[in-house]
Amino acid sequence: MHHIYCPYCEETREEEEYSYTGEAHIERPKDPASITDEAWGDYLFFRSNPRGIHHEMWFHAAGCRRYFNATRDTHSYQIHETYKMGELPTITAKTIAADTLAAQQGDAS
Amino acid sequence: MKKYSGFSLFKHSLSHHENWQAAWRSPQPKKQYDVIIVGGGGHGLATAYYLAKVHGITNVAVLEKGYLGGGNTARNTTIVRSNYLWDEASKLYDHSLDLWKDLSQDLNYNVMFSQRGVLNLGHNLQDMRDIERRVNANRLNGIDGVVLNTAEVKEIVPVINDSQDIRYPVLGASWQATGGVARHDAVAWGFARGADSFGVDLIQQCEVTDIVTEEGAIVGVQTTQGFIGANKVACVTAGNSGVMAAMVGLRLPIESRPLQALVSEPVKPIIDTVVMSNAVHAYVSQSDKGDLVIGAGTDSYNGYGQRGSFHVVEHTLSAICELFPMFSRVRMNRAWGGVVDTCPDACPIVSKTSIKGLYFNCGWGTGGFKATPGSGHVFAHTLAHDEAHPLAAPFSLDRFNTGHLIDEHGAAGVAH
Amino acid sequence: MTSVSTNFSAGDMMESPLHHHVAHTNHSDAGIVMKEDKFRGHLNLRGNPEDTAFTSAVESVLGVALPITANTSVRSGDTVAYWLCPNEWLLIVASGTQGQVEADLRLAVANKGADQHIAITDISSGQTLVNLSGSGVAELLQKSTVYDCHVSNFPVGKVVQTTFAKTGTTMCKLEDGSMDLVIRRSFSDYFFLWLQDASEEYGLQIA
Amino acid sequence: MSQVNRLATGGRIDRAKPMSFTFNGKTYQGFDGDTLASAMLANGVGIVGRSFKYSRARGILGHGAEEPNALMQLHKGNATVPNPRATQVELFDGLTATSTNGWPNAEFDIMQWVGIIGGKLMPPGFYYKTFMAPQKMWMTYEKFIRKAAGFGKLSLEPDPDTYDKLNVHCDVMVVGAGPAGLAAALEAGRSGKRVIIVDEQNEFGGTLLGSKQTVDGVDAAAWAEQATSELAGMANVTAMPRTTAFGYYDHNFLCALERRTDHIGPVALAGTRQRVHRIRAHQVVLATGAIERPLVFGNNDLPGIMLANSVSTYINRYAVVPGQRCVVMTTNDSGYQTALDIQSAGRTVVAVVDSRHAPDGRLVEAAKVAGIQVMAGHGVIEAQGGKKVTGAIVAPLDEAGDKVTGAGKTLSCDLIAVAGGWSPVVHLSCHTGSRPVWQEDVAGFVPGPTIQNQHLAGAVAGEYGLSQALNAGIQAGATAAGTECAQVFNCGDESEGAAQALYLVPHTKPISRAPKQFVDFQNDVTAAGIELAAREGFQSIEHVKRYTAMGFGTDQGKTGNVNGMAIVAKALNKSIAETGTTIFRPAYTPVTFGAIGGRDIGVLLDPARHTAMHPWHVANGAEFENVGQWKRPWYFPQAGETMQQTLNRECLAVRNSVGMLDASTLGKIDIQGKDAREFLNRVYTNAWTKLAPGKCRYGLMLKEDGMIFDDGVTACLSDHHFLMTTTSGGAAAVLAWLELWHQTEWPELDVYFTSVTDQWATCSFAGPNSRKVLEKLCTDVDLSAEAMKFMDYREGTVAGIKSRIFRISFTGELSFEVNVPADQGHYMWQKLMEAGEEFGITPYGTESMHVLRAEKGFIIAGQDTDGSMTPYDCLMGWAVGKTKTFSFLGERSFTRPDTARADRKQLVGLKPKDPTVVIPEGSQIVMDPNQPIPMDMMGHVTSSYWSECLGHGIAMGTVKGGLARMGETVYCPLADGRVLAAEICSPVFYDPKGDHHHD
Repeated sequence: MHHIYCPYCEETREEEEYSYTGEAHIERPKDPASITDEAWGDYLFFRSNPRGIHHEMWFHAAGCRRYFNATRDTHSYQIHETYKMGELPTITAKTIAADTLAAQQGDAS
Repeated sequence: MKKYSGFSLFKHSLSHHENWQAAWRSPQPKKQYDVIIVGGGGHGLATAYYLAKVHGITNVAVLEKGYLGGGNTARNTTIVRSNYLWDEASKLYDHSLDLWKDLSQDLNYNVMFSQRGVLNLGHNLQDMRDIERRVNANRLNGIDGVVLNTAEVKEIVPVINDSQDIRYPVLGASWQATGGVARHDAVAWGFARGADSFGVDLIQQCEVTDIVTEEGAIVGVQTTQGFIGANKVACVTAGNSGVMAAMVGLRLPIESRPLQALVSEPVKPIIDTVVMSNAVHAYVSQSDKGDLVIGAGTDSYNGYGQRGSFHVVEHTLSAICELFPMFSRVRMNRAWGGVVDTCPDACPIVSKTSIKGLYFNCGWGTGGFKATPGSGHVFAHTLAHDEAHPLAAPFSLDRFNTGHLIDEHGAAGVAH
Repeated sequence: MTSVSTNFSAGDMMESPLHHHVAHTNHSDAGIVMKEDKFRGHLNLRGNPEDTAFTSAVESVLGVALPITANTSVRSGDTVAYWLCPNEWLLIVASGTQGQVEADLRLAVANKGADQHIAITDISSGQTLVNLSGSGVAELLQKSTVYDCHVSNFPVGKVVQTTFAKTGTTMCKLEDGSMDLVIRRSFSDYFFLWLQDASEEYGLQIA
Repeated sequence: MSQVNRLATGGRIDRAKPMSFTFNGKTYQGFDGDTLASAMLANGVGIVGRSFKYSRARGILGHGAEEPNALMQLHKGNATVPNPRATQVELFDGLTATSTNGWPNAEFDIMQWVGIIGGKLMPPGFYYKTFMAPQKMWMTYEKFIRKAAGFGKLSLEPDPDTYDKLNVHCDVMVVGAGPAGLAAALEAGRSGKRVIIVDEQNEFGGTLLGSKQTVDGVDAAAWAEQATSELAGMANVTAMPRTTAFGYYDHNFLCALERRTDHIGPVALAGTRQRVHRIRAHQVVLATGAIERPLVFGNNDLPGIMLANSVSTYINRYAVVPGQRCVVMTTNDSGYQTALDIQSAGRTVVAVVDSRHAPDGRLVEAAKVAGIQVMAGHGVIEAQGGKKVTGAIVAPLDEAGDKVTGAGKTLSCDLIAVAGGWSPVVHLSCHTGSRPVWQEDVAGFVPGPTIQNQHLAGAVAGEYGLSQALNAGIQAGATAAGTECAQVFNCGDESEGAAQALYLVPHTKPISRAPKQFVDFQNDVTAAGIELAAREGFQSIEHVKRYTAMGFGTDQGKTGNVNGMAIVAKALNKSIAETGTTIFRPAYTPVTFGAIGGRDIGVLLDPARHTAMHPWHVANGAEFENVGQWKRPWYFPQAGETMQQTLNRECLAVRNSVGMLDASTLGKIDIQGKDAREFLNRVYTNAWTKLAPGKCRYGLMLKEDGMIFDDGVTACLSDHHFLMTTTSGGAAAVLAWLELWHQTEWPELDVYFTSVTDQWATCSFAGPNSRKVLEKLCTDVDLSAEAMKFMDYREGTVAGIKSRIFRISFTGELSFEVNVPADQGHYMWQKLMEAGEEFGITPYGTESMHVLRAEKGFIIAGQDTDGSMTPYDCLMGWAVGKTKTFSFLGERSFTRPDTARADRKQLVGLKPKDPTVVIPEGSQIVMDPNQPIPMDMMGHVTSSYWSECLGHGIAMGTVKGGLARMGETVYCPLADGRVLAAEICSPVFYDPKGDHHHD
């Protein structure tokens, strides 16, 4: 049962208020007519679906009715951050890997 | 392989069951195989079994990161049916149903396939139109099915709430008498034992960490037990398919979602058939142990956690109590989740890929268990011939680029 | 054809969403008191909160500044403004004045600058304002909404849009500790059925 | 019958409140404060049930949630509840219980002979190895197997009780009110934080209630009472006994079941029987304790063999000693406490049999001082007895506990108390995906690492001593509440001797030949069965679990799992840490379905949405159809009419005069902003740039895959203001869709969307006389055909109400829609009915609406389309703008190879060859009716009706390449054997030129 911070309502709210709306940062091709069927198919259906850090969209359906993004671990279900539409994540699989590495090195020293 | 029978049981009982042989070997991986199957679930094991049995390809390894049959095979509600809407899907599932009918004998392992019939309920006029459409399509494809009215449903399931004054009354149902349930673990173990008897190596606790290619062609896999070579690698990894694809830089039209199920405490038999309702998201049958086995809807988010959110279970159980008011006093014993690989058209992917020697069999979503023998059978053909089995051809990856989707949401829904 | 006329008295042109549930009580000391504040003017207002031309225009009409902090409200006499999202507010005004308020708002915004991107939508008939009070309200809300309505999390004046049973609501806490809820018209019969059921153990009075 | 095993004094029962109850038809007495189990034991009841597989006699093993045997059928009639454990049922006067298995009864069970004779043929997995031939016979075999299925029975009547839920929130949630939990809650409560503490039992205290220890010098039970009353006095603390936290979900969400009336009677007399608390906590303290492990030896399932800690609890808390002559078998010091308890209750302790060769703790010394015989380095290797234990065979063991090293002797006894060490209750900690880890020094699995805000206190973390638990509790409470605490408890319980880890007591015979050594009592899983599973290659602990059913019972392996896992590990030559544990899932203890469903049943299952005119429809006898959540009038039957007669009447009224439909359910979205047109251009297939104010246009909305998603008419109210309508079921999805594109892709467009579905009530009246009806009520709009054309929109006054008037038609007739604020919808409907009376205005429902639109060939999105139809497939290429500059949603998909195929399924009209026939909707279409099965299906019938005005059946359907097949004959083979022929035609059956609606 996720507990999700809505960056517009500025509060953490229950999962029941939200609906999940898929992978974030998939931009609509600027000129659909000029791209191949394959590229169009990729845009329509193909997803990264990682086991781990995922950037995804949620819709605050029962709240402010804003879409926003979340960086969530699809295995632990930990939500690392939520951020507004148009913004970029500050936490990614890469930054987490770097943090983990740094922590390990810290332990070692 | 020593044959199982009532006689063998009796014989072994005389020696206190001390002399049973292992159902399968636990071999060390060889350096090189003809085919590596990644994923030791029901589909992967069935693929190995049919590769060996039908195509004579036995230099095969099944690599399983955990234990055999430990993923969705172990977690589903075991429903078997073939009453899908579209020709492509119904023919594939019916092929599977045909294999189910003789599977215990074929494997010399009782998979307890029990054709106790499957009801798909309709609760509004559009449901009933869809049911008519689907059953008619099934009938003309030679798949059994009839449309029942409320009274006929009540006759088959006397405990169902047939009141027409409830929020979503039962208006009727489709009935596939040849559908039913099977013992999920036995299916995995039966295929495992069968494949092993042909010489297939079943290697557990062996996680594939990378798929190795050279010049666009498969050369093997990197695993927690070292590198293992093969020119053909078949990924049958269900919810983890996206993870496998990412190893070679591919994306799939798949999202992995939690799907929850639950069982009640065992009670004396009260319901003989499988009852499914897409409209209110509730599916129930009763096991031979007496548990009410109930499937819920998928959670909406991507999740590999093998668990979902409580409100999904709440939703399902309120629907169950509405359909079966006397179930209200029974108690939920255990709830769990699986990771289902859902496709945009609720149909599987049984396909070659852009990388030579790399194959995927995935995307079975919420309904993969029923397809286990059929999926393995057609996929083995695809692997053996490097060309899709005719029944598998419509399920290639390129349908997502051509637009030739086979939209089974109506029939598959969140159905199991 | 002859149709059955349903319960209209002459001149009774208006029916609020909870019209059919007349005042009564099922308990001498009811723990829940429900009062529908009928026919208030409800206006949905959209605009850019960072545009002072817009906010000052609105303030000039309402007499109070729009709440721009999340989940808050401002109140002045019969007028209350709820924050709904960073560019959306619900204005609840005196019954029958919504047309005038809308016109005034449009005029005020236009006067401040021609390019204002705003929207005002009259939704007075589409929803209703319901007040719940009484000793059982806190627990009734626990039965009905996933949001934490405890006083430590829900001070007076706070506005929250959330779930109410299987429908949604916008809630605002009043000075007297009671809760105002905005309920959509088409869900109002369901709302009432739920309320009746959930308040059974406390007693329900329709004021 | 007197309570033979009841002590005269002591315990937490109220001897002044005797209660009678029946078990298996016999009446007994107990006291207030008893559980059903303690009362049965007080009365000397031995056999409480039969085991699942072998039908062996079973007695009570434990005293709480761990009990595997004493499953009851409680109460009668519609109140009956299958399978609760007698150890968790509070006694009340008049309670009735029976065993769930055994025929004719549990005492003299016929099935036991099947177990005795057939047991050898039923090792784990025997099902898989037989009953295969012939395959068809499996269903027959299964019929007999199913006869033995299940424990208790369900009533066939509906549940008389109700259940509800509360959503609760807190800073600190404490699970378990034993010593650690109480200490944690006290500390957190004193900090002023919002605290919830729950415990499954009827009173707080846990092990303190059955203990003779002291806390800071105070009697343990008295300390528990003090702590409980201090908590009760804190306004910020919610303390809930009889409440089981059964599930721990992500982000610190827990579910707890409160049993509100089960201790009072079979059915709640007022209020709800049970309540689920849905708890969102900031911090969670798990103080769930530990469960004592039984010992695995031959015939260890005989009635009279009980957990030692349970024996102590029965003595100290319930004043019941369940035996006269007792042997205690232990692997650690705690068994000595039980021996002391038995002795001080005045019964005989035959011996304490300790597997350790040199036990030396405080309690060991105390037992010796008390004169109790201690047999160190020994084990009970086998129990003797039939329906009850009569003796224990005790033999010397080697130091490791692996082998019997000498001759055994039989100790006569009627009770064997077993103390096999402790298993922390890690269940809840597993629910969020954390794996327990084996901790050698506590000889148990403890909760593993987690990302939840979770704190552990007491025995759950392997801190078994009382002082340890209290001190861990108070620290956990402080940490969870963010405070600091210096308080330290002292219970004088240091100096315990080291425990021995003994998971299987060896026998003189090998496991496979020894008398059955039970591991999981409920599912009859034996050590031999586990060994066999390992032998057969089931080496993963999950495989063993699944092959043997270990841990699959209603107790989820609370007593048996660790012993079983250790036996597996040993069989595989691995450590327990290596083989690991299975994972526990919710629910900790079983939870009533009804409680999880809560109040969302019956009329509250799903909201029924009503329009403003709903009361009128009800009063006028409408039959209703569910459309999404809406209740829409389906048809308005009059006395004596069949449904078809009603439809004929309704349709003819529209065609010949005037009829009226409540169209309020259509979704309505108010769109404002200077870029509204551009936005519409992007989301609709057609062009909106030139639509003038006062005009309406039909629009098709596609998903990006090019398939029809929704449709509706949008009116231009002013240059920057539009009103969009959607299908009744699609409104929310369409609004979310518009917001999605606006918020994520095109935020630069100045446009706002607001739902006004509920704001406007819509009276749609159609027919040649519709203008006349409107003219009677509307005087400020020129409604003439010239002034207000088809697809025009006006604002005006109707019946004195400011209205929005649309001249649009879904019937093919002259038609108007009057939208008024919904407060006035009911009034407007009545006024229009009055005005139309002279024309015979006829209310009609969705079914006639479907017929009328089908006569005109208009589609219903969702009925004639199914998510696989493009506009072109529906012959609606006219609604696709070919020259729009922006590539509207879905356009690109048209040119995909499959979407561009000419032989796609296309929507066409179907005219039955036999004019009297109505082809059933959902019929499949073939070209050759004589083709053998499987037939080539060309499409299907999507809509089909009797058209009274045309005098024949009409249908629409999809046909592959249907457009090029006009005039061809197709066939619908029906299930009843009939084959209906139809001609492919234009779907516009009525008024193809459109004269009527343009009038």
